[in-house]
Amino acid sequence: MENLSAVFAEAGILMIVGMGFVFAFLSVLIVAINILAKLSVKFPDPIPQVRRPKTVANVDSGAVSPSVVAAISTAVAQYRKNKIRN
Amino acid sequence: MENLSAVFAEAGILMIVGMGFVFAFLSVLIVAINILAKLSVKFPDPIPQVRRPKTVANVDSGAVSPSVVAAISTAVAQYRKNKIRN
Amino acid sequence: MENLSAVFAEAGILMIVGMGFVFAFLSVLIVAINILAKLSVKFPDPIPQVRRPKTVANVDSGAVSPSVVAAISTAVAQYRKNKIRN
Amino acid sequence: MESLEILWASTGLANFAVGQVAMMLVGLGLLYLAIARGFEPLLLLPIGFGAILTNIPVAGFSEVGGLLHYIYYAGIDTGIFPLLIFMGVGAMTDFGALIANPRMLLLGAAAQFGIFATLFGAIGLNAIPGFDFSLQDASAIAIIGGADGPTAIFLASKLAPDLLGAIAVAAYSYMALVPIIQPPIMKALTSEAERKIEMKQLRHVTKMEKMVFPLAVLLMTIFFLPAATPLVGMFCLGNLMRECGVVDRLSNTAQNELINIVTIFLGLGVGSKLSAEAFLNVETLGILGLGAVAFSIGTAAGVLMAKVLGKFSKDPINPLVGAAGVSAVPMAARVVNKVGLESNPHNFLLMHAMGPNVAGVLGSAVAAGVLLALVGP
Amino acid sequence: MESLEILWASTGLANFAVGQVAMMLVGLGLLYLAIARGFEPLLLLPIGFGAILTNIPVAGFSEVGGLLHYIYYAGIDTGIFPLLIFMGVGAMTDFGALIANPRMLLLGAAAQFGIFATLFGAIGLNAIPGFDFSLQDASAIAIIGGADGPTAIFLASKLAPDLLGAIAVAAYSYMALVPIIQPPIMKALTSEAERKIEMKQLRHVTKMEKMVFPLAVLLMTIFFLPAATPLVGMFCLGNLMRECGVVDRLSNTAQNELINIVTIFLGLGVGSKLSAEAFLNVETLGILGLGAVAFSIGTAAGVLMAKVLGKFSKDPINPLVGAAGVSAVPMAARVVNKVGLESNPHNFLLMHAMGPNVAGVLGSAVAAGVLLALVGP
Amino acid sequence: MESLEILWASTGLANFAVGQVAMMLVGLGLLYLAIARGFEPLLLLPIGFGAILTNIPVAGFSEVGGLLHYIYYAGIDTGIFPLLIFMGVGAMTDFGALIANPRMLLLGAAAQFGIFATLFGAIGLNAIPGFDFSLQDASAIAIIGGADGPTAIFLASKLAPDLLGAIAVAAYSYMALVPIIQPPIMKALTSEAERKIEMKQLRHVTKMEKMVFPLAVLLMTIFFLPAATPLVGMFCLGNLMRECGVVDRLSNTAQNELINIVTIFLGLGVGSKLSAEAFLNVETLGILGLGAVAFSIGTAAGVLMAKVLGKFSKDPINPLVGAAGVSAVPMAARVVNKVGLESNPHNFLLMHAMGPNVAGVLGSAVAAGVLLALVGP
Ligand code: NA
Ligand code: NA
Ligand code: NA
Repeated sequence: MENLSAVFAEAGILMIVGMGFVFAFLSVLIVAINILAKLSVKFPDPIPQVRRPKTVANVDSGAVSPSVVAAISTAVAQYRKNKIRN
Repeated sequence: MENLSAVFAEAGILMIVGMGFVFAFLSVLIVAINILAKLSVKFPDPIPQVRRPKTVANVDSGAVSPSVVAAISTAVAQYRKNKIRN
Repeated sequence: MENLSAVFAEAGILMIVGMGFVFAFLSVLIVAINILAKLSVKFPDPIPQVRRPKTVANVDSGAVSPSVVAAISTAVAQYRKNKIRN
Repeated sequence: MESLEILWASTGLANFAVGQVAMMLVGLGLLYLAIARGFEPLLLLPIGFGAILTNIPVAGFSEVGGLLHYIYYAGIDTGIFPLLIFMGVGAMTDFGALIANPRMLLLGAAAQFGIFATLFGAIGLNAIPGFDFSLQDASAIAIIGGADGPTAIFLASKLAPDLLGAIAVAAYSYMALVPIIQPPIMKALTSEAERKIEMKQLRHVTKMEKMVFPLAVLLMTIFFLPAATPLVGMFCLGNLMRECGVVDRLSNTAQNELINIVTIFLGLGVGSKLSAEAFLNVETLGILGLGAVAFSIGTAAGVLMAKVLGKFSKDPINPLVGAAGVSAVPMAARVVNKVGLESNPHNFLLMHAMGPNVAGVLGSAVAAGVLLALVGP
Repeated sequence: MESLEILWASTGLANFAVGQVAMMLVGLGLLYLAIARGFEPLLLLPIGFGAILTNIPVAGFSEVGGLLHYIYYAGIDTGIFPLLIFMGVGAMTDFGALIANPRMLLLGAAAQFGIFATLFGAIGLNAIPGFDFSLQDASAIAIIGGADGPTAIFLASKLAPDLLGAIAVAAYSYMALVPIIQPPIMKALTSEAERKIEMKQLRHVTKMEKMVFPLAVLLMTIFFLPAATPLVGMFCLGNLMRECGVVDRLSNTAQNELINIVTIFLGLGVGSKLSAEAFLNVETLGILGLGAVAFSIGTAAGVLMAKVLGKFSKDPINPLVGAAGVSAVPMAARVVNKVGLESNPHNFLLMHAMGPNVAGVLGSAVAAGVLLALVGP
Repeated sequence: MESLEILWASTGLANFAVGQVAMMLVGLGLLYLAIARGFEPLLLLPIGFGAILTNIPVAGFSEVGGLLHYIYYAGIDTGIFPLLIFMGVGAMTDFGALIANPRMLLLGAAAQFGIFATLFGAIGLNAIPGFDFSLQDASAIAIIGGADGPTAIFLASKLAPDLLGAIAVAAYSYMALVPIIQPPIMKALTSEAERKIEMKQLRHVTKMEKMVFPLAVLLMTIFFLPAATPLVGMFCLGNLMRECGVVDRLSNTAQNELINIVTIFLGLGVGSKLSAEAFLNVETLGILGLGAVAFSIGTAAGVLMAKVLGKFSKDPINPLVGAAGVSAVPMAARVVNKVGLESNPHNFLLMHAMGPNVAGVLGSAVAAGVLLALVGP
């Protein structure tokens, strides 16, 4: 029993130290991310170069016919089927 | 010579035992498959949920133009071409 | 210093022998390729079997719409997205 | 005839030990869970199959010269397979939601309470006769609460290889059970009003932030917890390959073919540890029981932390998202979304739950590092 | 100059042994068969290339520290590569035709007579001076009759590693020669009327049947022949991944990238066994001769069994399909279809021949297991 | 508390050596070059990441039992990874332009002067106190001038493993710097009129020629320089798989998934050699300096050779294409094209430069073989 309680104590310390460390670590990471966010305003994402294509793409993607999808599936299946002999 | 005939006898026994075992094994497997077939009537394949698309697909797949296939080939080749440098 | 000059001499010999060998090797390869070129006239590339499809293909590949390309990208992305769980 | 006798002596029927039969049934059970119930099939199918193979009498799959022996010692004993899986998972993970709302890291931290409470519980089981878990055993078991398969396998292979099979099976089984285990706990700890809370839309995260993030995580781990760097390092390598945009070839391979190949081998290797001696004992029951407790406590801790956090936050926080802190990516986040929709059909919490969800992965890797550093060999 | 002397002493020209030159010509011959004649190029090309590399003087490809040495000992000596190939082949195999008509298994069984008759023949060759095949050697040679590359390599690596090169070359060469070897035998043993027989359309096979089938095969192998479980087990794992529908990622990788990678290495490793000492002797001639006999006897046994079966069957059976029982998937089935069409242009036997064809794979794996159990180390 | 002390004692902060910090900064520098500057990112990203990992205190990545230790000894020390990369590169390389104009091989030969001049220079550095390069070290350094990553890594792993990290970093860095290093040299050695020279269109090359070519190269290497057959052999295997047309499955896998997987591991393994002791010394500065010299001399030698060749040729030769002889495929060829267009906007030299470019790969593999044969272990 005595032995057990010693291990219990050890487990308890592990719990406290462990949870403390996890919280501390992730809290520091929060700070790091906030700093990162501030620094990153100097490095904005590159602006997409052309604007017009987007509308075109929208129109087009509406027009993708099931036949195209079927063709792709066939092509992929075909490619996969290209079997190896044992 | 005597030694050879002993090995021959061994090979003959291997042949009989081996072929017997192969036949026995695969015969039991026939029984197993037949049992499996009987049990499997309780687990029929799920019915495909929608019926209509099938006709559409048929019509469409007839309409898959060579241009689509060409485009797929191009896309695949393009993807593959994306080379690694040595 | 003496020792150094001995190594220098060795390096010099390496340079001469090495460059000599590289030139000799690749020069022989030039001869080999020329022989190969002469022999290969007996094994011309197979003539593409049908001629007509080429024009068709040209016409078609001009007709490959962006929608097809979009569909392919989607299909590929879809395929790639099919994620594994940790 | 002599040949027939030799042949009979070499059959499974003549050599079965009862434990082997039982373990094959366990293997079949895992296949059933994987295929019919959809429990983490990518891992549980190879694990279940490996369990069957390793228990075949005479065949010697896991003895010197056997296929599973090679797989286990080359890939799992060395830690290589779980680390490669982690690299692939890193290449699949988008940290955008977490970077946009970094306080969610606290939810991922809180949910790790499941790990440490289970460690305490595993030691407690020693009070029951039949249990004799060392602190290393208890730590390996506790990591089940991290809800992260490769982390659990990596830690168990270092701290308690004999328990590896049971721990991996428990970890993946409970991850599959997340949609069943979590909702009652989530509902018990929150009011209808709380579950209705809508959260502010997440800000846009730049490419630069996503690219620096894995490096920042790695550097912090180097500074504070080198013991976690194998796991965190490979994860961050995968994530950096994903976000940097210049090695898409490598990123795609890491998250597709490479992870698939390794997954097959990892599963078979884990299955090879499912021998009767190692699995058919009361300790396995203890592990399975503790695993369920670990998930429940982790879920509860996450939800409660979210409630606390909501009190101090100017932007509203729906406490349900705390449940996603256990990781189990992306299933826990989907469960949050589903439970949220039940209370408010216009409230899509999925993106908000992805933050704590990926935070949970980091949290459990950190917890694993702490355990390695403090009780490791 | 000294450097020139060292350089000359390190050239191939100064070090060639006549046997090495001969084996390089053999390697070139295999490349020719693979590329110009289309003989099983996926295997024979790497095997032929490996044969050239391993016979380069001075380079030491197959000595300690050489590339082929590592490949052979890591992948072939351990049995890992053939087993991974078998997993991939399992993931490519559709057992539907066999499940729909399970009696076709008897054709796959009959065709294995080629194996055991060859075993007898190999022992018989010992009567000729110069031959000295042990029972293990004879068994490894006999498996060529199984018309299954990975099975032959696996068995040879266990029973007769010295003969591995010759056995693998013979196995793949004869598999490529199936369209030439089989038709005359098929025609000699059947009447025009028999070849015209049309067979009943195969019934639909459910997903459930296909999924349980590999497990049933595995369980039977466990019960009756554990020695065959490495081969059958990995094959069934691949097939289960294919049919279960929940791990398509893994199944696709197993039958594409993974099998391709392993095929390159397997071929190079087999080629590394094509040294002059091991290949340039009368035993190799014996092996090549026996291989041809094995295929012929297997084909004949399959056809004759189909005729017997047809006598006792209420549904008609075209005896040609028996020839597909040797396996050599899918080429033997295609040959059946072609020979059938010659007699009856409306009679497509392909699907009917796929049943005995895949049955032949199981049959030869079982035969390999019997040989391992009875004459194995 | 004792636990806190143990935990603190296990942190990186408590264990950092200054050299480790410096090497991590080197690793970060490589990541910066790879990501922000696009310097050979496929290799430099994993190398930089590996450099960071290997220098983490306590974590032991490169000690027995560590991930990088396994990767290095399994893949780089054995030479397997660079050889597999070479196979993949072979499968990507089209020798058509070279076969059409074989004299371009002389440009690939001339550019190797960069290697041997550097060897001389490396020995010369020994005159400066602090440098102590053996002939083996000097040879390994010199190969940087070959502008071929896998060749450099392969040779360095055999001749000077301690310098491997610095050599690989230098090789890939300078390959990335080709667009900056080469143009001034090219312009200094040619007149405006020479740069304007248009070359005759290349003839059509048949499939047969492309297929026999790798075999011819291999046979010549076997005859004259077996020491180069590991590199040349695997390269030719890849190229044969590409051109033979019957094993596209294998060729595609070799140049995609397999090379990607190996690239990740190769980079990490190379990075593991970037320890403070091995890298932070004056020898590394020497290596970096010599590398720049090597590239410059190689470029100059190629251009001068092209001028000589042009004098004796009936078809005109633009001397710029000689610069592509250093290899660095395909970047050097692109640089040639770009510099050519500056003088003559209608003169596309890309295809003409591909000949010397791939010739340079062969040339440096041959040079590596000579060095292995003469100063190798
Ligand atoms: Na977690
Ligand atoms: Na067979
Ligand atoms: Na070069």
